[in-house]
Amino acid sequence: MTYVKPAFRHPEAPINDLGYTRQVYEGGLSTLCAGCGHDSVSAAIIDACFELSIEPHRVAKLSGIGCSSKTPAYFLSGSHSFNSVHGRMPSVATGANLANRDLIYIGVSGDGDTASIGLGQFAHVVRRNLNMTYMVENNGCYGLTKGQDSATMDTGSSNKKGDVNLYSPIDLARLAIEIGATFVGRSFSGDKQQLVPLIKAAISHRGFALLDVISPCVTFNNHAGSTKSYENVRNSNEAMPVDFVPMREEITATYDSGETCEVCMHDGSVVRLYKQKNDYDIEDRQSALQAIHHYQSQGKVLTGLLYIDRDSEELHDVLGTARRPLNTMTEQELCPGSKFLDSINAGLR
Amino acid sequence: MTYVKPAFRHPEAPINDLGYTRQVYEGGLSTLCAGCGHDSVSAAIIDACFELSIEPHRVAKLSGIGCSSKTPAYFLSGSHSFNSVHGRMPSVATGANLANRDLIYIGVSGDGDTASIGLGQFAHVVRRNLNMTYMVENNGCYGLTKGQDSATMDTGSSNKKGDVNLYSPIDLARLAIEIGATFVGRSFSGDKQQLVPLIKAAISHRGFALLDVISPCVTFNNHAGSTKSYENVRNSNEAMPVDFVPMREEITATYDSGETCEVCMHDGSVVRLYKQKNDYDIEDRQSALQAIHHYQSQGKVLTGLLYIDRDSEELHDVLGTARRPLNTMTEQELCPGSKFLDSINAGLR
Amino acid sequence: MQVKQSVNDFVIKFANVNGTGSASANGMFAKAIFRMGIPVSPRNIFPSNIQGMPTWYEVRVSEDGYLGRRGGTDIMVCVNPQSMAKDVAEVEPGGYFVYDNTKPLDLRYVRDDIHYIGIPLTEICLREYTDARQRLLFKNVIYVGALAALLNMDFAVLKDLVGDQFKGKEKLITPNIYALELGYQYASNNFECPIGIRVESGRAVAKHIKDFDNILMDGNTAAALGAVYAGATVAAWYPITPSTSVVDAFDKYCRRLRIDPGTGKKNYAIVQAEDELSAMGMVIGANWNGARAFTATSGPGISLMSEFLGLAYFAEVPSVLIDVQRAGPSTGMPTRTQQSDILSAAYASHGDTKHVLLFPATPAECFSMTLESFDLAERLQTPIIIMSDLDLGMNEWMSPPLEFDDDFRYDRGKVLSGDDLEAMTERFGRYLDVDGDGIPYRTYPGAHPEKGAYFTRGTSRDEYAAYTEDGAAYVRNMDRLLKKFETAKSLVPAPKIKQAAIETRFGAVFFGTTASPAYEAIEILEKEGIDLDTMRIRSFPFNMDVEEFLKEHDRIFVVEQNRDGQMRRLLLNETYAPAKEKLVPILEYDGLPVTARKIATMIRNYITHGNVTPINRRRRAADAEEVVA
Amino acid sequence: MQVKQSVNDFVIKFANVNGTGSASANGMFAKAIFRMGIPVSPRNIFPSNIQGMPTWYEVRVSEDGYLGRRGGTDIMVCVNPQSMAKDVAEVEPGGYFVYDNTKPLDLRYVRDDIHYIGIPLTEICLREYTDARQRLLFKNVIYVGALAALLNMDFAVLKDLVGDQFKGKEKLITPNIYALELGYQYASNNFECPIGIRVESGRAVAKHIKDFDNILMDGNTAAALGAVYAGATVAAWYPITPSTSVVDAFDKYCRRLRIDPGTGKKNYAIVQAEDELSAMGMVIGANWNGARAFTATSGPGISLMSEFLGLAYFAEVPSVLIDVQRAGPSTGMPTRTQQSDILSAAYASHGDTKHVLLFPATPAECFSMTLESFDLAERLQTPIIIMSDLDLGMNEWMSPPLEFDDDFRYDRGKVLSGDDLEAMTERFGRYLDVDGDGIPYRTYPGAHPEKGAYFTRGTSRDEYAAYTEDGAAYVRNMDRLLKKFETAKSLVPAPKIKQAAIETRFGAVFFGTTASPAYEAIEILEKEGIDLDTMRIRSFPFNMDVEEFLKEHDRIFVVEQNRDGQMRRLLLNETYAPAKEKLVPILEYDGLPVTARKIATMIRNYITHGNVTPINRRRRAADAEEVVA
Ligand SMILES: Cc1ncc(C[n+]2csc(CCOP(=O)(O)OP(=O)(O)O)c2C)c(N)n1
Ligand SMILES: Cc1ncc(C[n+]2csc(CCOP(=O)(O)OP(=O)(O)O)c2C)c(N)n1
Ligand code: SF4
Ligand code: SF4
Ligand SMILES: [Mg+2]
Ligand SMILES: [Mg+2]
Repeated sequence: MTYVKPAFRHPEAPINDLGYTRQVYEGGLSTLCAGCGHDSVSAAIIDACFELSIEPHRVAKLSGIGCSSKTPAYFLSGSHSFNSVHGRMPSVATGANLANRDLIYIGVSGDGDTASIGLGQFAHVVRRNLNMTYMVENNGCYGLTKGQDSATMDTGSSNKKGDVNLYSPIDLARLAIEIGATFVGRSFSGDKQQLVPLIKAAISHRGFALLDVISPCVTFNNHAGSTKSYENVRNSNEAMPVDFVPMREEITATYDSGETCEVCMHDGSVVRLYKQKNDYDIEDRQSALQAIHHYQSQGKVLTGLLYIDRDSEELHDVLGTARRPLNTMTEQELCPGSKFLDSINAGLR
Repeated sequence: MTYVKPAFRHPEAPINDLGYTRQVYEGGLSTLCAGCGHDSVSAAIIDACFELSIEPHRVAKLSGIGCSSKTPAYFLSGSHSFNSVHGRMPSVATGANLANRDLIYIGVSGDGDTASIGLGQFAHVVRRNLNMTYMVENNGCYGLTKGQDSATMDTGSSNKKGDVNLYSPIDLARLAIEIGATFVGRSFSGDKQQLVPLIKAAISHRGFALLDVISPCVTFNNHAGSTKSYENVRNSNEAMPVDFVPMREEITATYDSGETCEVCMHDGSVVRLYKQKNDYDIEDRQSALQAIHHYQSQGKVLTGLLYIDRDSEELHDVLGTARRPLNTMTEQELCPGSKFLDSINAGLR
Repeated sequence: MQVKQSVNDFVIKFANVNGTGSASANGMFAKAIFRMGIPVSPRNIFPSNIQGMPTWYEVRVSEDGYLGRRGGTDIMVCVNPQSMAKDVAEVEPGGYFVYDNTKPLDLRYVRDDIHYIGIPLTEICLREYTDARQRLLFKNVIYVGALAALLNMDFAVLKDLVGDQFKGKEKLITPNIYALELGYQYASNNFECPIGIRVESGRAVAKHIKDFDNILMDGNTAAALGAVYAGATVAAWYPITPSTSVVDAFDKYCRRLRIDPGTGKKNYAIVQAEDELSAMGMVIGANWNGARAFTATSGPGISLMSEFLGLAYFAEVPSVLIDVQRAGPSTGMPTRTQQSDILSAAYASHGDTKHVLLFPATPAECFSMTLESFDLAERLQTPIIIMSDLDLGMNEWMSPPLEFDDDFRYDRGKVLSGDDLEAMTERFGRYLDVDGDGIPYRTYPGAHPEKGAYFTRGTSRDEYAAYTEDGAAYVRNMDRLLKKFETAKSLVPAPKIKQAAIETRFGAVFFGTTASPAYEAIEILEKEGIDLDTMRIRSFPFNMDVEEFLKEHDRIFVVEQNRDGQMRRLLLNETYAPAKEKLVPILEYDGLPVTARKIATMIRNYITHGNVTPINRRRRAADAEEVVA
Repeated sequence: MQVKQSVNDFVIKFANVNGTGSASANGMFAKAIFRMGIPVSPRNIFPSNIQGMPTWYEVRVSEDGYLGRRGGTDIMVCVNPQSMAKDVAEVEPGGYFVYDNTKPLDLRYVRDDIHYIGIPLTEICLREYTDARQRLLFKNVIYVGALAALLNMDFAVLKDLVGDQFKGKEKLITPNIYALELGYQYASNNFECPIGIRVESGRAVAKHIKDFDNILMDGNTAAALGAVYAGATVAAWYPITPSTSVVDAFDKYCRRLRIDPGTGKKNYAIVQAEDELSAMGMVIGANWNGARAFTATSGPGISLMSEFLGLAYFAEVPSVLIDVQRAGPSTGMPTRTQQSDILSAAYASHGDTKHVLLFPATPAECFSMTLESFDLAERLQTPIIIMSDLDLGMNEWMSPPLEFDDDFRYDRGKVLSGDDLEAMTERFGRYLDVDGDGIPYRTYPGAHPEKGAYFTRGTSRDEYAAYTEDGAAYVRNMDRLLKKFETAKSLVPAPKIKQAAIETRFGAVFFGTTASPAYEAIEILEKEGIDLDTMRIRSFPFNMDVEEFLKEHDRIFVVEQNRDGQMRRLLLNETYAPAKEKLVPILEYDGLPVTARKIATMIRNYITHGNVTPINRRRRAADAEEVVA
């Protein structure tokens, strides 16, 4: 944010359905460390929004505090953004969404922000099935405060000091599935092929969509001995390829041939999964937990779309709020006027 | 606490190995509503401690805020007690345990205290495997504030106002297993047969032991339509009978015949489970989650010992703290003295 | 023994066991006297417990319309053996002790300076009812019936009330009226009715109440209505006594007024958060996004919300927070009242912060100030904290009726619409002080396709909302926030100042629920020749009137319900007048609403012992009376 | 153009990019001057970012031993093109601008009133090194070498330092010394060395430093050592700049001193909590159970801990909290300094609360006050908050050496052991004021089989720790807490008062890191004929000395680093002296440590424009000098 960016735009830069170039979806220049996984995630968000032809001003970006939480400054500069306080973004996002259900809400958080100080708010925003995309840029450490262990750090992984973690880690994806999340994906900042379609699917999902993105911290947690280093993640990544097909014609059912499975999203778009050997039902919580466990027990990390509940009730359905955003309700609609007050007074005599 | 209790004691009241009667383990007179499940839980704690012949002053009671959190005043009046603030008992218990690892720590909380405001601290005390017994007196509502829904209220259950809950509930037992708890039991305040041995086992467990005790609120959540009413719990309770055998002779392995299974605790005592039809491995997280799910899908609630990891590392093992309690370390042991300071000063010149 | 004679001027107290349904019967008793046109002020003194503990209901009847606590009890209606010893002792000499004489009275409770009225409540219930629950409930109705006879109450009024109370459950009306009659009969048959202490309708002067067109309501309900009228669409909260009923009432009225008849959809959203931090976060998020949102809490919530309050102050997000104060510190006495969150609210959060506070003293003000608070929050783009308390929030108060002017229009503050942005030629700067009042312009997310987007943050930023660590930019921003706070002084409600009839160097300052007993105390003192001008503070920051008042008096008694004289400290901190030696703390903080007698005594003692002698009295032209009583 | 001549008295500033290893090279530079026996005060001015942003390192060299910031820059060593424009502008006329002239200097940066010294750093690195990382790192070492020549530094000292720095990694010594020489050679060959601004050892007077037996260390490390010496066994914390290094240092020393050689087990426990609320809860739990426990945090943590601070105050559980203050409100400027948590710390939490604060001004005091704080916490059974700040905590300060008296014994306060309880005949009352000092006796859990168990709670309780809603009992307890706070006045460190040589009506009050520049400012003013007595506050509550000082002066300048004059407010609130009009706020809050020049200017302006003329000067008998410098 501190420098001005060169506004030069290449003449034949591709444009999307709105006639916008990818540049329109960019943000300020990143101040993160060169090579930080978070920057790749920002790039993936930019691609996803560009390809989905989203109007930037229809997006609200929210975050907590941390290197990861700084990133909303580095994409979609045309969107309003709220960089709140540490671990409390979910509540701010909830309030924002209550006020205007028509915007697209993208939350960016870190593993410290979400799994430590923010765990309570995270669990409860999941429970409320708030209609938003919640991205955790998970590097297993506290980047901005110089590399302390986070609660997602794997048992046996060592930090930069060389201390080995003996606590059991919090697996945010499993936790979310357990607590009732309706869309849970996991990916890797280094795997654009998988990450971009996942982000598109998450945005298209109606309800709470968690993306737990392993995003290495090159400065404090990229050493040998760290399970969240680029190298180790590349080796242990059991990636389930994902395609996102923005559909025009109607599709209702979910089609599943042994190896590919097509999940029809709420807005008619389709997520296509290439499941390879992991034959489990991604619409069944228990089976999803089972699958994650299956690979974990082999020292692998399953990435892709892990679980989805396609027709869940998001918070506004549960509350039964009006279709029209609450922030558009007029004084006339909201204020009962003096007549009613007279009846109140009368009733209190 | 407000009245003085009659100190009369029956001449041939039974006494335990310490020569104490059950009365020694009692507390002040309860100020809870007549019939409140919590009072039964207090009674069960009294029985367990009496039968285990625990010295009351070796116990520290901790709680948060709520009707449930008031109960430490109603048992073990010979123990120190800390009624902290709402949802924050786990941190106070952690500090207390760090200071003196030799006491027995019994925490009492409510579903509001643990699953809402306290969820973050709860999850992290589980992760740390603090050596304590953590009882949640779970009534699906906020008793002390007059009956609001809590986060453990089942979907479809209705409150006193008649509003039906549409949020997905937080199952504290499942959550604890997911996050890495090493002892997880569920019971019902009305089932003393099962609850008392479970409390004994929990106390004997080395590490964090969660007991999620369904404990109906007769005043605000005992109506038809509530899944946490006495009647409904009695009907849906799939109770796994539990015996606790304080062992003298050595037992090493865990013995398992199809229907009964004996788990040997750290201190040589034994928990005997009568598993009936639910043949699953209570020492396997995934399988435990599966079993809970299995009954849940049949509208049943599985109670009993749900999961146990018998030889886990509790917080002090992880930290590698001295065997002797830190609060017994002497000034001589702790203070380096002026010599060392001179060397420090020298190094800073 | 002397018989206390008193018409329309006494204190009656009911000693019950909580969870036995006494509250509604006692409420009916108070309402009946109110309906008879006699000023009344009922107070519930209840335990932090659900069932089985002692609870009291104190009703002050005051023809003069004094609504604060007077102190002392003339009639004690004792239905709870647990607390009898304490209750007997509390009765003033010549007063009455009404009790259940089914069992003979313990001799230790017999005093020779009070009158005993025994009514065999249990016996009557055993005789009349079979069902245990009924025996419990009707006991309360029976003693109300008996009191009707003893105090000369209008029985017809009571009947009407029963009718109102059981609208919808008509079949309960007859048995209740029957129970009233049981009590009424027993009393009239066994005692000489009415007794010396009694009520008489039609003679009320109520000099403290503008006209007698008054209502009886609790402050929390009034505040909730204020939020409804202000167009609040989002309420996020976490249950805590004594604030819970604010959101309960908001919910109740929204269900009535805000559900689209066609679709059945709600034009509002109420979310019970997982804790107070979250509730405050939701309020901030919703206001940021252009909805009017609020929360209600009490002490512990204020502490937990303080990080978010700092964010809202610094990021300049409007928010409304209703603090229904209770006795602290920590969990303290959750069901007792206090005014002890003043400093924590005014300076909530680390760093240099200041927050706007409003101090309602009546249900009418709970309504009007809550209504006003949303305009203030949006105009000032900062949190507004309404400082109510348990006494005001949870008790029924006689109050001027709630008023709303249909010409009133919301002031949403400086918000640039899509069109404004479209029309704008200069660059939009979220934190630019365009108008020189310290208040910048904001935009709602989604307002315009290309313009107006900005980055909201709790970190330092420049006028264009860009992150900066430049000291000069930081200072400019902090100084603008100060200027904004200055601007606030001209927007918040001014204090109510009343001059004594006699010119005086003495002044008294108070606020909120301390006002009623304070005004009464001032009159008590006036009769003794001690005259004080009074100032009822209604908001922070303090405006010029406050400065003036401090300047113009050389002894000022600051009456408040906390230990540390928090308002006195705030006055020292936030006014220019060097008033330290002048400001005399008059403090009561035992958790019960302060009484007029107590205040009068403390001020009297200071003046007499501090041998500060009133100057010779010169009459002054009377000025408009303020109505809080 | 005039050539600035100055020996051992100048400010040199390095402009770097963060994350390029400049910190250690710059640190070596400062340490070398220190080793030469010349007073030095280095300051890191860094961004809230990990890599790639501008960062500065300011070193003040002051023969007189002034350690506060002076203001202005005499030599700018610019290694960061990003900030060059700003950096050039900052150099004082006649000063020097040292830069990398591998590429020619942008003409816009050429001033005719300063000297330019170009060193082809990049070129040299490209020539000498192949590895990119080495090129980056050695660049820093090279300019330090060059400065050695330019400033006449003792090269041998630098070599020693390299040796110390790479103890254990010996093979790094030679290349580093080689890099130093590269710079040294280049400078000596191309410029006339030394330049006008330079150092000379062996002539230091350092009148501000008792004797020159000084150390160079940061306050956070000193505080950590204080905790080690106090016998703290439990540390619970949550990472936050600038407090993180407190616990890091505590960890470091515990690993050295507290691990049983036999078993390898730890006589301490450090837990990284999930947030600040939890950290504070752990501290409370551990202290309740008889261990000495502490936490360290900064502003946002104070806000989050406020509920627990209220509990500790009310339930009377000892606890120690180190607040390393940074620029607020909210997230504010996390890597900038401020003294702006005073009010939030003093009154943390809702209800009537007050907390004991300590204000260290030097690393030596960070050590001694932290050591002392554990005794205070246990003697007073309440939280003690140590108010440090980023400037003191994270920068290296010259300080008197840390002192510890081996005869010193911990005072664990009023704790009844099992034997005490056994011997006791009367009933144990946890909250009985046995000694009349407001401080009751406590017991540790498990102390005795039958006696001493009690119920700790945040709710109201009687003298025997039984729950009560009785107003009288509540008031007794609250009043005892007040009495205890009075007792605290006699236990906390007294202020340091220095009288001016000339009798004066003026006074200056300051605390913490404001002291050094303030003392310097006072001397500047003294030379101008403006004399001020000074008082350095070291704790809250304020004792009689503070009252006296306020009484004895009629203009008192309260110098502090926050916007709202928080210490001034606290003085108004918590002293008897009616000092409002006397207390003149002297405020600096841009996030950088306030400079002596700035303070002097503000006071001078007030006195001259406020035409307050100093009275004719009468010399006074000299009194002991205070040493903070
Ligand atoms: C209340 C509070 N406590 C502590 C901090 C200090 N802090 C800033 S970022 C951070 C952790 C960030 O870790 P993570 O969320 O994983 O983000 P990352 O930097 O790793 O991307 C902490 C503890 C803070 N800003 N606020
Ligand atoms: C910080 C804070 N917020 C709110 C409250 C009010 N409060 C007291 S108990 C309680 C909930 C209790 O529910 P639960 O833990 O389930 O206990 P139960 O009464 O049902 O046994 C609440 C919200 C409080 N005391 N402190
Ligand atoms: S510290 Fe780590 S997380 Fe932060 S920007 Fe650098 S690489 Fe990324
Ligand atoms: S309200 Fe409910 S939980 Fe509380 S005491 Fe009564 S029955 Fe028990
Ligand atoms: Mg991280
Ligand atoms: Mg509950």
